[in-house]
Amino acid sequence: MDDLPKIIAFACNWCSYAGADLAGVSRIQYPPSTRVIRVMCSGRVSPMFILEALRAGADGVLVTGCHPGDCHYLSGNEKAVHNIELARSLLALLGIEPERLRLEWISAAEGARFAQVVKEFTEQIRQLGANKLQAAGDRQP
Amino acid sequence: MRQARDRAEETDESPRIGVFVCHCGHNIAGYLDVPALVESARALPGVVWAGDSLFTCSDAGLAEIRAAIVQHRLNRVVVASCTPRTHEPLFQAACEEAGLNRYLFELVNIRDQCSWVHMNDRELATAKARDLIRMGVARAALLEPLSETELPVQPEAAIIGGGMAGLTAALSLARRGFAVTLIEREPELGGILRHLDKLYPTMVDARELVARRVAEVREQANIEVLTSATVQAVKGYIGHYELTVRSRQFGLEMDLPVRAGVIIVATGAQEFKPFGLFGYGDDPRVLTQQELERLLAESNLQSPISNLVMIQCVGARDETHPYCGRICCLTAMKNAMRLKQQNPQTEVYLLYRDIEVHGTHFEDYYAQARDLGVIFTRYTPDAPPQVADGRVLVYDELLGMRLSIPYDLLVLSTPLVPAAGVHELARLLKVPVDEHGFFLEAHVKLRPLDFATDGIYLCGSAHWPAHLDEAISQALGAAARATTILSREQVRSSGAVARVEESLCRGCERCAQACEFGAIEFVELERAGVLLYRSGPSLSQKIARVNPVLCKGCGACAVVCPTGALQASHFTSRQVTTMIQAAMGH
Amino acid sequence: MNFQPIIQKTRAYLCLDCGKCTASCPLARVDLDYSPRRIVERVIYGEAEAVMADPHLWMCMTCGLCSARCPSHVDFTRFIVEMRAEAFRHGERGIYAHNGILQEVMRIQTLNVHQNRTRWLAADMEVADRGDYFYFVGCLPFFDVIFADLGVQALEIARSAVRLLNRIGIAPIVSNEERCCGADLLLGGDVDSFQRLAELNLETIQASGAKKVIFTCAECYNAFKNDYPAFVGPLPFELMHLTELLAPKVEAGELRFAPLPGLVTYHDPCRLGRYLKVYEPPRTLLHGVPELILVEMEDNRERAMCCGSTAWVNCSGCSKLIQREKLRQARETGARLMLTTCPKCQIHLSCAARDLDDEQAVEVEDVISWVGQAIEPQARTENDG
Amino acid sequence: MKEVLVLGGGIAGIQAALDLAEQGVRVHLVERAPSLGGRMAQLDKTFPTNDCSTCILSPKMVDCARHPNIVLHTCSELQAVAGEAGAFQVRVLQHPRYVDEERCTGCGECALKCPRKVPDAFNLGLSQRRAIYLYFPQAVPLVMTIDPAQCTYLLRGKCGLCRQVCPAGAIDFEQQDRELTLEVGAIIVATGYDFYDPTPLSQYGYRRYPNVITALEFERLISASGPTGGHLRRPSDGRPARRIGFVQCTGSRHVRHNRYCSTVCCVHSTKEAVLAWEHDPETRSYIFYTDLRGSGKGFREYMDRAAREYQVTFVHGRVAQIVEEDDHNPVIKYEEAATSRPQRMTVDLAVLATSLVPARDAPRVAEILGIELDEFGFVRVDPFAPTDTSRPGVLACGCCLGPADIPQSVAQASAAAARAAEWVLG
Repeated sequence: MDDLPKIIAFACNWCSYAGADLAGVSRIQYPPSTRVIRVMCSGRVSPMFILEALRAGADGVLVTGCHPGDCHYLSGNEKAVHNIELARSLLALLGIEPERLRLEWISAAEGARFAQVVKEFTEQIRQLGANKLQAAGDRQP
Repeated sequence: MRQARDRAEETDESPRIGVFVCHCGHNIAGYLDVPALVESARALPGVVWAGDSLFTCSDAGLAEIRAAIVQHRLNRVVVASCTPRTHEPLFQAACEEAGLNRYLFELVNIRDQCSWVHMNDRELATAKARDLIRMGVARAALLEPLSETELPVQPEAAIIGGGMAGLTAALSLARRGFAVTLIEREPELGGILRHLDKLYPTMVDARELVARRVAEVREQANIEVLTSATVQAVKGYIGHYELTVRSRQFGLEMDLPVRAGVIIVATGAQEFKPFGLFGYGDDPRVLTQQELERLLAESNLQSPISNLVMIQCVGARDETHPYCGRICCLTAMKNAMRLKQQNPQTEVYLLYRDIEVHGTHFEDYYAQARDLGVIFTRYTPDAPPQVADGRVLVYDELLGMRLSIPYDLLVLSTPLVPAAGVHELARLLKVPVDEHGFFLEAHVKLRPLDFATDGIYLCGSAHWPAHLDEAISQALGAAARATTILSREQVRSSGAVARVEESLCRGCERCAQACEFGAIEFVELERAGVLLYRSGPSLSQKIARVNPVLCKGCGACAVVCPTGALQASHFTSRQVTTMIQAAMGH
Repeated sequence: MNFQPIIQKTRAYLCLDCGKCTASCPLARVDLDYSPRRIVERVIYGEAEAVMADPHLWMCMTCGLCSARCPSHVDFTRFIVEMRAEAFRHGERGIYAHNGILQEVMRIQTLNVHQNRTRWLAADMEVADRGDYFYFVGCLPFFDVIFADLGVQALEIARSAVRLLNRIGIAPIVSNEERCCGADLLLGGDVDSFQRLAELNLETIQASGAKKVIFTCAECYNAFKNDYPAFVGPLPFELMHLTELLAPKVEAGELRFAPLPGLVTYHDPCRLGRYLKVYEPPRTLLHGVPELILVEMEDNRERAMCCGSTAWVNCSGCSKLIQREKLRQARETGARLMLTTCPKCQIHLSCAARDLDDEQAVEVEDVISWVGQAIEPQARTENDG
Repeated sequence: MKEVLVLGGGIAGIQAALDLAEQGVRVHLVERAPSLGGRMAQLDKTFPTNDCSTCILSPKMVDCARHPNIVLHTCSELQAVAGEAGAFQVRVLQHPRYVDEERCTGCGECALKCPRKVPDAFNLGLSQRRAIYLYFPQAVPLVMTIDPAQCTYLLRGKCGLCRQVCPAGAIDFEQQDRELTLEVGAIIVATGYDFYDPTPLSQYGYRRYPNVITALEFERLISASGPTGGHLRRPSDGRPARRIGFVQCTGSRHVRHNRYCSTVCCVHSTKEAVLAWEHDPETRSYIFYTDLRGSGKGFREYMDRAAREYQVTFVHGRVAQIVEEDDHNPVIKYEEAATSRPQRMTVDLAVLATSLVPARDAPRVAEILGIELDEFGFVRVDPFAPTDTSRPGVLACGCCLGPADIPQSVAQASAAAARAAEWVLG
């Protein structure tokens, strides 16, 4: 990792992606570590996406969605909790630090919070060091 | 995952992608190396044209896009500028004007989520933007042209419940020229008002008012009234529901089919009967407010009554019904005042916890009651009133003393509770009820009259105990919500909805369980091959079908589907994983 | 490109167009467009590209019924696997079940991981870091996470396995460095990942000094026995399924069980059965359990019907129909419990059973975890450790 | 003619406009402020679900702006109404933004450069904005506005920096008032409400004591997008406020101020107390009430939960007076119900739950529309057609009818839309 980690971030269209936009409108600066993928709902984020990201070499995966009760699709964020838990257990088994995966609720009004979460997570990943999966074996089958 | 997942490469010739990088004046160009971004974009697979413009969203910028689509035969367009939340529709429209399906457009956000938040590191910010554009282009290559299905709308409404709310909604829709079927369980229309005396705060006669409404409904040619009628079955979805209504007409019972584009639920609520509390059910001197009111209405109250005690919050704000009944304080005051007016000698005590008379006109009403000499006594749940041989014992916290009040009549104010049969109706309509059995709306704040299921609406005390003016507002409101559907010939779906690869479907129903919008149904499908097995049950097989009009495109079904039969169009697994790979530079 | 090598290797050119394969194929019975013979013929007649793009290539369950019955000994399953490898190189993929989570888990294991896959070990279990016996657990720890909703408790197999081994005086090696056997990736056409996993497993087992590798998963066992040598050369250790190790002990009366009253039937996994010809040991084990009555399905042993899905690709309505038929056969024996020796058969059949009403429902368990509940306390014999 | 005028771009106006537009009615949505959103845009979260206000409001605002049947007239006011139900002629005065709505991308470069700092009205003066500004970050339309009372160029012809830096060339100092005439079949009044200014209640020391604030000021302070980024700091010294007293019925249920009950304050204060606890579990809140009112759906359970789980204490007793201790700590004086004795409680911050009162220009609007107001100055409606005003074809909804919570306003808005549609389509 050229010191700055690379983080794949999933953001739900209705709350968190709007929150990320608000950080921009408010010109709140944060490290350029994230690559945001917009999904309609955090409940769309399959554990497979998370594993794929880490296998592809991402140093961290951030999943963001509406606060509990705010989900535009009523219960998508509850589904996200379940999916993330599943992914976490798999990471634990595979010996990949579960701290590389983070789930956060960020509302459309929480621009500062989005920036803060990215700052913290980036720092946390820096402490963990680079994703070492690629060190042995070939990259993509 | 080619054959099922990637229609684009089959339905469409190979991708010819055009990339437009926006300067947004200084906002992007000031912090990112735009020329470098254009260069790297040009080198990406599938990209046949890349350029930049000062403001891509300006008329000039949009014209450039339209021109490029034609000139370079682009079949995918990627714009790298600001946020899709505000600008996607604008660019999609431009694509459509140039003959490109709007779902073949991808917007990459390099302003709000890049140039504006990394103003002090041009190099890294540019590197990020480069990745974001690579991701956008990779996704664009897999985007599929999607079509937005349309379903015809039956311009008729079915309204369940013939109380004040149902009547009001029916009249509003009828005045707009829509046919209405009004379904009432009782032999008569009118609901709870038929049993009331006067209405607070106007003191208008309840039965006269409701009789007038019923007459108006009866006069309306395009309202069909079914009394002694209950819903037996509900089929269909927004646009065309089919209800089976069992109705007793002229002594004979029959099942009638009712077709409707929308359904309004106005089934009201009923007064809680507090058996076993304060001697209710055993002692004839113990009544509920509604029972008292009926006596007042039919003016056969055994006068003279010298002492009458009312107790508020009986069976409310406790473990049985944790909520506040909303209308009980006003009901009690109304009846208390009627008694005072009939006979000023009558002592009326009103034992309350909190006087619930919110809003502008009710506070004065409360003042009137005190003027007329109604005695208000505040009790707390830790020292609740008790009854013993014709007396009510209560500790008045504010007086700081224990009172012992004799009574000829003890009137219990109990909360409204859901009407009987609510759960059965909810099951038939596939809509939720809350923990108390009141119907649960789509969103507590902004969609109080809608169900999450499109085409079904809600009003009156079926939703929550309501004052009459509230019930009327909600009824008119529900009618307006219904009209947004009834007034159009078709309902249109988004193209970005779930779709089913039928050959893969196992009919396990996990998708339907994950869907909050009832958008997935199952059809029995014959499979010729199966005949070669003797096994009976496998002769036909359940297959999922998505109703694109009901689907909201959240993609939850695609995550739980074990076989990959359910796919979230426009956010397919392949599109997402390709973006992940692109982000990592693969 | 040239498909001759595949045709040669699998004797496909000998196909007599007799159609016996199609008539035997469980898939062909529910998907009338499917015919093993036609796939072979299309490749021989130069339509290989079309075949590679055809979903049917990924639908074959490689159950081997056709190969077993082919009068010309055409190795159809091998043919399919080789074709998939080619298709994979062409960027084709089967449709991954469960969002492709399992493929991810398998491929991640080709990389630089140090897993924590032995947390299921309990205090009462004796295991070793070095020794003669290596217990190859396989994907069980992952199954318990991914298929929690099916109520499958795959790790019970592993726990029972260790307890049974301990019971006959063996403290097996259980290793965190073990990788997925890779069979499902090979069957999905991903040869490179399979190769890598084979190498890593070989390393690990050799390093442990084990002379015997014990399996509870028919698929892992078969991968080692029939596929590994072609990729990593002859294996320097012996391989056996746990039932093969235990059966003689039962016959010798050295391993006894408490009664498990009830009617059960046994499902021969394609791998352990037709591929490895291990039919009797599991049955011997079950006969050794008092009051447990084993009844056979009409299609058993070499005739046994497949569990309907393989390699976590192209699971479909067809799979479901095959599984229903399988469960119907089980139900017809009168048993409500079906035991097997492949955790994946258990998962696939449990998944199908989940949607059946009581009339048709059958519970599916593993032989090892089932008898594991009835291990008799140590009868002191000389080979106690 | 299928056109309707909606006055007011708050949640009620937005809902009414959308319901009509979806029925094929062309709607002119007139809003005085530079953006849609109204009061709801100033709220952090909404009871009883603690839904983020912006999250649920923004999509509705955007829908409005995008809807082909809705014409937005921001910075605009009603001037005159003639004609009758089915055929009104309406004159609307549009004030200049001095920014070209077509060109401006809302990027905010200008505001970064503008030298003139002034109190931000949207944040109730708790923070500063520039003379050229975005009304709030999610404003719809997303367009800058120049405040003519503050812009040095408009006042003295100096500066003009914004015009120099604007990459879109959107600044236009030449803009003038525009008057438009509209032909509409019906009019919906959704002009909302104002908050009672508690300064006259001198016993509460509002404005005299820095740590006595109003509920709406509290709302901005605790809002993530507010002046303090959601950190609850006392105005006097910026210290976190951990002990908070909520003073209910400030100006309400009072014969000399507003006789009526403002309906939402009990739950609103509860919500603010809950939010304060969520920000800092050390927080202890005390809500001083006369009657604790919350009979809306889920409200009572919400209050009970607040008491159970969020360290919110409900104290029966109307606050008599607030004095100040050293360190600017407000001291709340009340009667302790149990003992009927006077009591004092020292807090870090006192929050006045001020009455909801008719919008300042309600009388003017009513006069132009020729509709009656009730004795409190709210729009008078027919109790059995609760959105019909005294003038046929003129409907009303939301808090211009009197205090109401959001779902009530939304339901009324749909009702008004139904009645309006009867006039233009019926």
